[in-house]
Amino acid sequence: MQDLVNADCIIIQGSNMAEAHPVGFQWVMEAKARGATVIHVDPRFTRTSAVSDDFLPIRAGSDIAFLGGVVNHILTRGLDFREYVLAYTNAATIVNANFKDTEDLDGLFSGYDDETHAYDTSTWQYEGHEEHGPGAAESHVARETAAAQQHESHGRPLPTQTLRDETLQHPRCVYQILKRHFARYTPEVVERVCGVSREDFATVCDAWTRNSGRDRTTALVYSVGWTQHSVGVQYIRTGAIIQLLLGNMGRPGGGVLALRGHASIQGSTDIPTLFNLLPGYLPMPHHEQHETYRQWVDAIRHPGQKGFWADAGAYCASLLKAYFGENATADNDWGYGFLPRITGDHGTYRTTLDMIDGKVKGYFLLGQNPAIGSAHGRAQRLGMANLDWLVVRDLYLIESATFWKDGPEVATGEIVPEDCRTEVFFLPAASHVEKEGTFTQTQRVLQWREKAVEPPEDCRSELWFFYQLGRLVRDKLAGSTLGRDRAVHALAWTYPVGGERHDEPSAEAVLREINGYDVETGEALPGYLQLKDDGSTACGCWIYSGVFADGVNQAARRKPGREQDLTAAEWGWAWPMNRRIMYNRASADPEGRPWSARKAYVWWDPDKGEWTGKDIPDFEKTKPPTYRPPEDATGPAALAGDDPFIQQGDGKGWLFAPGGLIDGPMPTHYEPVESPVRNPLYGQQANPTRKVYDRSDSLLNPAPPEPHAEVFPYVFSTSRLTEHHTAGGMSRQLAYLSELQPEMFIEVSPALADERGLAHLGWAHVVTARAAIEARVLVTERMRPLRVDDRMIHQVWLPYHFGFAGLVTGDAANDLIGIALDPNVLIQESKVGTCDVRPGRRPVGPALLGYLADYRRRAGLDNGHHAPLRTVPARHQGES
Amino acid sequence: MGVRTWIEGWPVYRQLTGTDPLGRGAAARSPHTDALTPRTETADSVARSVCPYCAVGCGQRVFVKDGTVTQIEGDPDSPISRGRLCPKGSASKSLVTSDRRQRTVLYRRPYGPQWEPLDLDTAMDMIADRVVKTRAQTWQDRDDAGRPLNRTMGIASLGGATLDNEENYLIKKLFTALGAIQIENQARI
Amino acid sequence: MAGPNSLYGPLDPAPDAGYVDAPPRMGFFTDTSVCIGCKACEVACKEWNGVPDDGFNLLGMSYDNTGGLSANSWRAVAFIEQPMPREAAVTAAMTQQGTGTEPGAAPAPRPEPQFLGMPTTELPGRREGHDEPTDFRWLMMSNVCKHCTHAACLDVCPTGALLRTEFGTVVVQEDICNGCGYCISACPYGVIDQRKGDGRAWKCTLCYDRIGDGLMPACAQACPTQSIQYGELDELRLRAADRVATLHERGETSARLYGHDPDDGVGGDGAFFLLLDEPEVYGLPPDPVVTTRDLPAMWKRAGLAALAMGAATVVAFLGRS
Amino acid sequence: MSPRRRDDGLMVPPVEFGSYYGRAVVKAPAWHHDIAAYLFTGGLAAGSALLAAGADLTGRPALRRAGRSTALGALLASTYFLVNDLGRPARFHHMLRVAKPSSPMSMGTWILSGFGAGAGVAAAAEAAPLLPQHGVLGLARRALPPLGTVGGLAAAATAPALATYTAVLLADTATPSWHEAYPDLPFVFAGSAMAAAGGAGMLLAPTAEAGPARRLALAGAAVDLAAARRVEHGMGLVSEPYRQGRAGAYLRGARSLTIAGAAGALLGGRSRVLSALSGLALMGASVLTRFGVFEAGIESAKDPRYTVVPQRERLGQRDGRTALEP
Repeated sequence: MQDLVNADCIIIQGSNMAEAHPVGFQWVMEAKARGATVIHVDPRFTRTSAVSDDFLPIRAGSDIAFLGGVVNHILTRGLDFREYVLAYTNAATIVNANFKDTEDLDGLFSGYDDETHAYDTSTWQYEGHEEHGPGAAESHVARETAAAQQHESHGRPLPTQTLRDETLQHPRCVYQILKRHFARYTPEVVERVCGVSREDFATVCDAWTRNSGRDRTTALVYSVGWTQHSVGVQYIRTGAIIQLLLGNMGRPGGGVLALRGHASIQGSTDIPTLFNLLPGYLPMPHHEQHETYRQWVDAIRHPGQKGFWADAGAYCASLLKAYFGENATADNDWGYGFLPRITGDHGTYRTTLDMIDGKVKGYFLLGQNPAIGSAHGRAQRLGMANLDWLVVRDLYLIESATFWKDGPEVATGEIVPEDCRTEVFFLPAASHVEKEGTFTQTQRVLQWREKAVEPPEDCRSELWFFYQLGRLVRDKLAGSTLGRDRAVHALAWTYPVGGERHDEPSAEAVLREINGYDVETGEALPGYLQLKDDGSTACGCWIYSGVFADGVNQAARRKPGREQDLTAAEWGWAWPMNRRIMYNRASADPEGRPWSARKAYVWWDPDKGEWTGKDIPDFEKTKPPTYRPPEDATGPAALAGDDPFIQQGDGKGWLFAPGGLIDGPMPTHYEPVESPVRNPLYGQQANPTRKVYDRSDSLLNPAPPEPHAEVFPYVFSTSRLTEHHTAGGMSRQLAYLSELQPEMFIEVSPALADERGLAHLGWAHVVTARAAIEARVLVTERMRPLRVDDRMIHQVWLPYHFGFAGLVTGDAANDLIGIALDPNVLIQESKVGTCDVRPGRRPVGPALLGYLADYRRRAGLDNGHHAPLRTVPARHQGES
Repeated sequence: MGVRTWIEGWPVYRQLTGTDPLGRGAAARSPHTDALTPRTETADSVARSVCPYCAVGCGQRVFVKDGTVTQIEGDPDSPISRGRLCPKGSASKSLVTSDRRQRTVLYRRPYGPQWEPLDLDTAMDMIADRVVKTRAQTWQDRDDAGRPLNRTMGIASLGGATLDNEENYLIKKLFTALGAIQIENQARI
Repeated sequence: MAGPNSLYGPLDPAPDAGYVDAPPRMGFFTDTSVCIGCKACEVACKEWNGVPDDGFNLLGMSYDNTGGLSANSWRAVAFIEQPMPREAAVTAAMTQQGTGTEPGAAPAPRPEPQFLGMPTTELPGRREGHDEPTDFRWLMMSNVCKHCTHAACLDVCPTGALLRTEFGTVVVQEDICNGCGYCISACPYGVIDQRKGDGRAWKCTLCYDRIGDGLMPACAQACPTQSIQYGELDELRLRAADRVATLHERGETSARLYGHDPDDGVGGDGAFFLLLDEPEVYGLPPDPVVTTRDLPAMWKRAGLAALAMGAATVVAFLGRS
Repeated sequence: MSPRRRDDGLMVPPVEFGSYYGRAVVKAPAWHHDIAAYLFTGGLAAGSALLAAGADLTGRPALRRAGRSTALGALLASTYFLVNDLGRPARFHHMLRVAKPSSPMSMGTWILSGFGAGAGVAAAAEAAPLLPQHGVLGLARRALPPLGTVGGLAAAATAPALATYTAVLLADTATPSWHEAYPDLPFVFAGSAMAAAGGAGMLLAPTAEAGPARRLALAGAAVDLAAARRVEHGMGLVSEPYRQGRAGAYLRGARSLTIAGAAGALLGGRSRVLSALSGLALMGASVLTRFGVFEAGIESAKDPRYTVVPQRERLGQRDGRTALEP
């Protein structure tokens, strides 16, 4: 965050940083004051655009084409930072001879399987690694289990040795493959696909390349404007490729900055409450792939691979020790048998549909409001209306707690309170000042919060709730001898309690367990390098190991910023090992010298014989740049002195991803699942591996070449306002925020207002296959129609903060959004969809259902039709 | 009070005798004005916290008087936020102290037309009962091939991303032991 | 001690108001060129000063749903969407709710609530090719009480409720104000306002309690981009001059200062601004003059009229019958 | 449909000037009609006190009695209106906390207090004949008349100030049409006060003693008409509100009644009825004048044109630019 001031150029795309992260944006403004160029690329002119040097309006969902154009600009002109690219990326690595590109297969890579709609990735492998590529079946499982999330802390496992051509001339070296792949992304194509003029595009390419290299760095900033797409992960990959080619990774003022939207959303994936992960990105055991402990561990560490991931055995054993204490022994594989197994996709959207089908009985909502905050709100509410019991823990009476009496479905008659079975418990939660604990912010920094006051009346922390719930359940099952209850008995569940009520478990004790301790002595461990696979250490989350080093709560450190340098290493604690910039070995050249005095960050000190600098080196402290591993070396030892990407299987930054991604080794432009236009680049319209649920209550608007796309002619996007937070539970309840943005509204361009007869401040309603919602109209030049393929594309925008409970209320934008997920992480495409916009208010009551049914009929969806994942040559070439 | 002090307390007298004949400053000050002190000065304690809204992680100082939060403002010590807050962060005191906040347990029985009050301990016991019952009803021991599953598909959870790491840790730890696997988070959304 | 410039002209207000060895004059410099319109200033102000909400009305004035300064809004962020500089923003909805004196009324009602916020020659849909990003501006400004050197509100207050502090700022003493309302019509900026239901006049105090304790005013402390800067007025004026110079160097020629000049109609503002367009575009008067500048002349004319009246009376009694 | 297009002419607002969504720059006065009413009663009190004093010195007991009682009545009404207009009426006495020469309202409060004391005593003196011949009250009965004369003269001395300070009260604001009118408003108010008081005299005093009242009324009417014309036409743009809407209607009505009343005073002096009617007309005219001026000011504050355009012109002249060149 602070590091942004070191940037010479800041590209903000897929993010409205000034509005969504205003205080973080101070660093952009400071960089700008110091002379940095700030460029904003976004479908609409926002408060970020207002203070940027340049603003480029872009068609929502076309970012890969735009970024691909930048890659093409770099490669065709040879503007890459060659020394960096050669040494630190896999540009020189030779790829399998049978690899076929989307350019050859009209939008598909080699290995696509029409049965599973997944890839057999063996042809994507490096030369000589074929056997390591997961087959289509495996990739299918990987999609179902969002396996790519495991790679948040590291690349996919991969053998050590690779064939390289340092001249980059070999036709099958990554560099040449990349060059061919992006060759078609010319400025003309960018203009056709994105609606960005060639001149505007040139200014970005120029600014980006001009401000990269030895002496200068460019930072790339994105948020959910990139992640919430059916090709979201590949958006970010494209950005990463550019930053690798220009040598901006691991360097001050460079990198790719992901701005996350919630106080501890980073922490929520590090120490996940996600179905497919265990703490530290360890995979949740899969019934087939991980039947035994050995299979599980080997699947992670991949015997013989390079890098720190090779020690996975220690991380796994230590986690199980932390979970099951003395009940985790060598004989019972540290209690691996206690762990439940996943069999496929158990994500939140799958679970919601299972609720509708009556498969789920009980549901806990912990500070979350899916009735408004999740895509396809109607499905969310109908699902919750079909539960046996629901526990809602929040500060305010949110929509998810009251849907049974005042939700939209009550108006339409789809939910009748007298007939709604769901038993609802609302338990008031403690606020952030009424409990202590750590948040992990967007830069992986853990910050400890002190408790200011006791929670009032019945308000309690989640820590209290789950600790007490665990105790109660264990008591109730105490007498049981059933096999299924062994894990409950075996659980290590004793924590010191305190607080005025003497029943609040100590958050510090839990953090200590997360950090890890020596089972013998109980001493807190200094870091993950000390973890053992012999049961002598316990650790709740290996990447957080070190947060309690020396028995001190490192996250509670608060040495004032003004008393430290910009890195501020003594404020809070960042994982891993308090490193503020990851892979910072790359900030020095292969010989370990800073690339330039101006950009010095971490370097090798020959006299002391160690790495030093402004940050904790993200490298073995005493391994010299000249170190070359012996042939048979594995793990950290196999990392050469110039392999900065120490969590990657080959120690290199990946321009081409031989594995770990389900939808391809390189990014390719696919249209959003809901798009008004045919993919101008390939026969394949949308991501062929996307995750959708083919059922009549999870419909998606038709897109070319499917017929009837014209029923939903406009593109809509949703996002945040500065004045509100997510589904509004923490903002629409407060007068001081509500008065600043008091009503649901829709932003439309004057041209669209003309076309549809919308009056400023009048009413309009927006229709998709899922829902129709109404909003007040704001006609504004900040919305601009874009010319795509000589056709005017109108985009509209809505805030997604509004719902039916609170001081100010309005229809929920998320009701409009369908369930189409990115295959790698199962995140929904909520940043772009198609819709119709009509003047006036929507119908109310049962009339609304008829109104929607008519739209579905006209769109050819009344039979629950879904487009095939692999685009079939269109029968109707009806679309313009 | 004596006539003399009363006279001297009279601004007109101060205008005539003091440095402020026009009565625009020194002479016109009121007792209330002279007694002004900021709440931050009179607080019993100050807690160092972190903003609960977005992920920037701005430092907050929470001022407490007589057991209630009287002010929340940016922590100038934070190298991340340097004491600044956005409108949401600035509204944190309202978030915590608003009278719209629900502070007691509410219960809606099946088919019930409205909320009912419920005692916290009873609620906890009822929830524990339902967890045990649902788990027993929906337990899956092994798959078709006889491989272990050890799980229930009857209990799901969705957490917000404003939960503490320690909380997420206990949530995942408990649910894993209970065999509940549909444990999700805003991080997926 | 009062002097020749007590009503008009350059002046250091605190000593003039009887403060012996007063501290340096404190004020705001609001640099609109870095404002991101987040409105943190509005919220931070209300949280600290316990100011009531201003009603929940969508005004359709871009993102401004506050509608200007009032008894219940001591900071108000203005939003102006412009295809190009110096196009006037005209018309908008009015707040329906009585929360103090109406921040302002729209002129003659227009046929439909059509938006004239950002006039332009052509609709973008019809425009050929693409408009240069620089063609379009979104101006934002956090407005506040100016804490004038010559404060009309203070001059006309009949109770001494309005007070010049030792920091040179102007505050309302809530234990004194009897709601006579004179200050409201006296303010050349339309800042101070009577609170409905309460009856008293309210406005920004520049957080008198906080600055007295060495703290920053709530809005300045919160401002994420330092668009709102608090400090010694002399120092702020230097900083502002530098900033304008820098912006001019970078080609932002529309940058200009407002309220910084001790020789202007109010003797300079304690809270001054860097603007990117004419003041009236932001709802500020282009050339405000403190009304009390003319007070001596007014009394003179009144005296003449009074004499005339006396004379007329005498004459009336001279005749017989 | 879009007024944004130049071709349909809607693009440019009536008078070209910049504003923020057409919102007012200055706040419209928060005062209610109590203040407009006070402008009238204050003037009436002042004029009547003058008449009474004159009548006292020139031996016109009926006119004196009429003047003193009208002054007292109008004074009490004034006090009511002033207190009633406060947001916090209970804090009326805070007006006496300070004495600020920079505040016309503060000065006015002190003037009104002084005037009130004198006028009060003078009016009380009229009760002397009702007191018993002998005893303590007998002393009072003999002491009151001379005291009344003193009080009456004291009131008369402050009366002109009371009648004219209210013009400064309105003019010393940022309300465009009030402030710009400061040179003439005092004469409008003085004239209006004389006319009203004269009218009251004509209404209440027998024609035999009402001569001075008629002459005062005539003088007042003349001054009022002359000064009002300058206000309504002499100030360019900011005169506009005095001619438009309700304010315009009030002021036109006031002019007609003034002329009618003056004519009556001039010609109908012999007739008790005509005098009474003329008196009423003049008082009505004064009421309308005050409400007209009051309304005009409020209207001028509501429309940003009256604030921005004159300031632009001033700037234009200063920097030798044409006022509205953008």
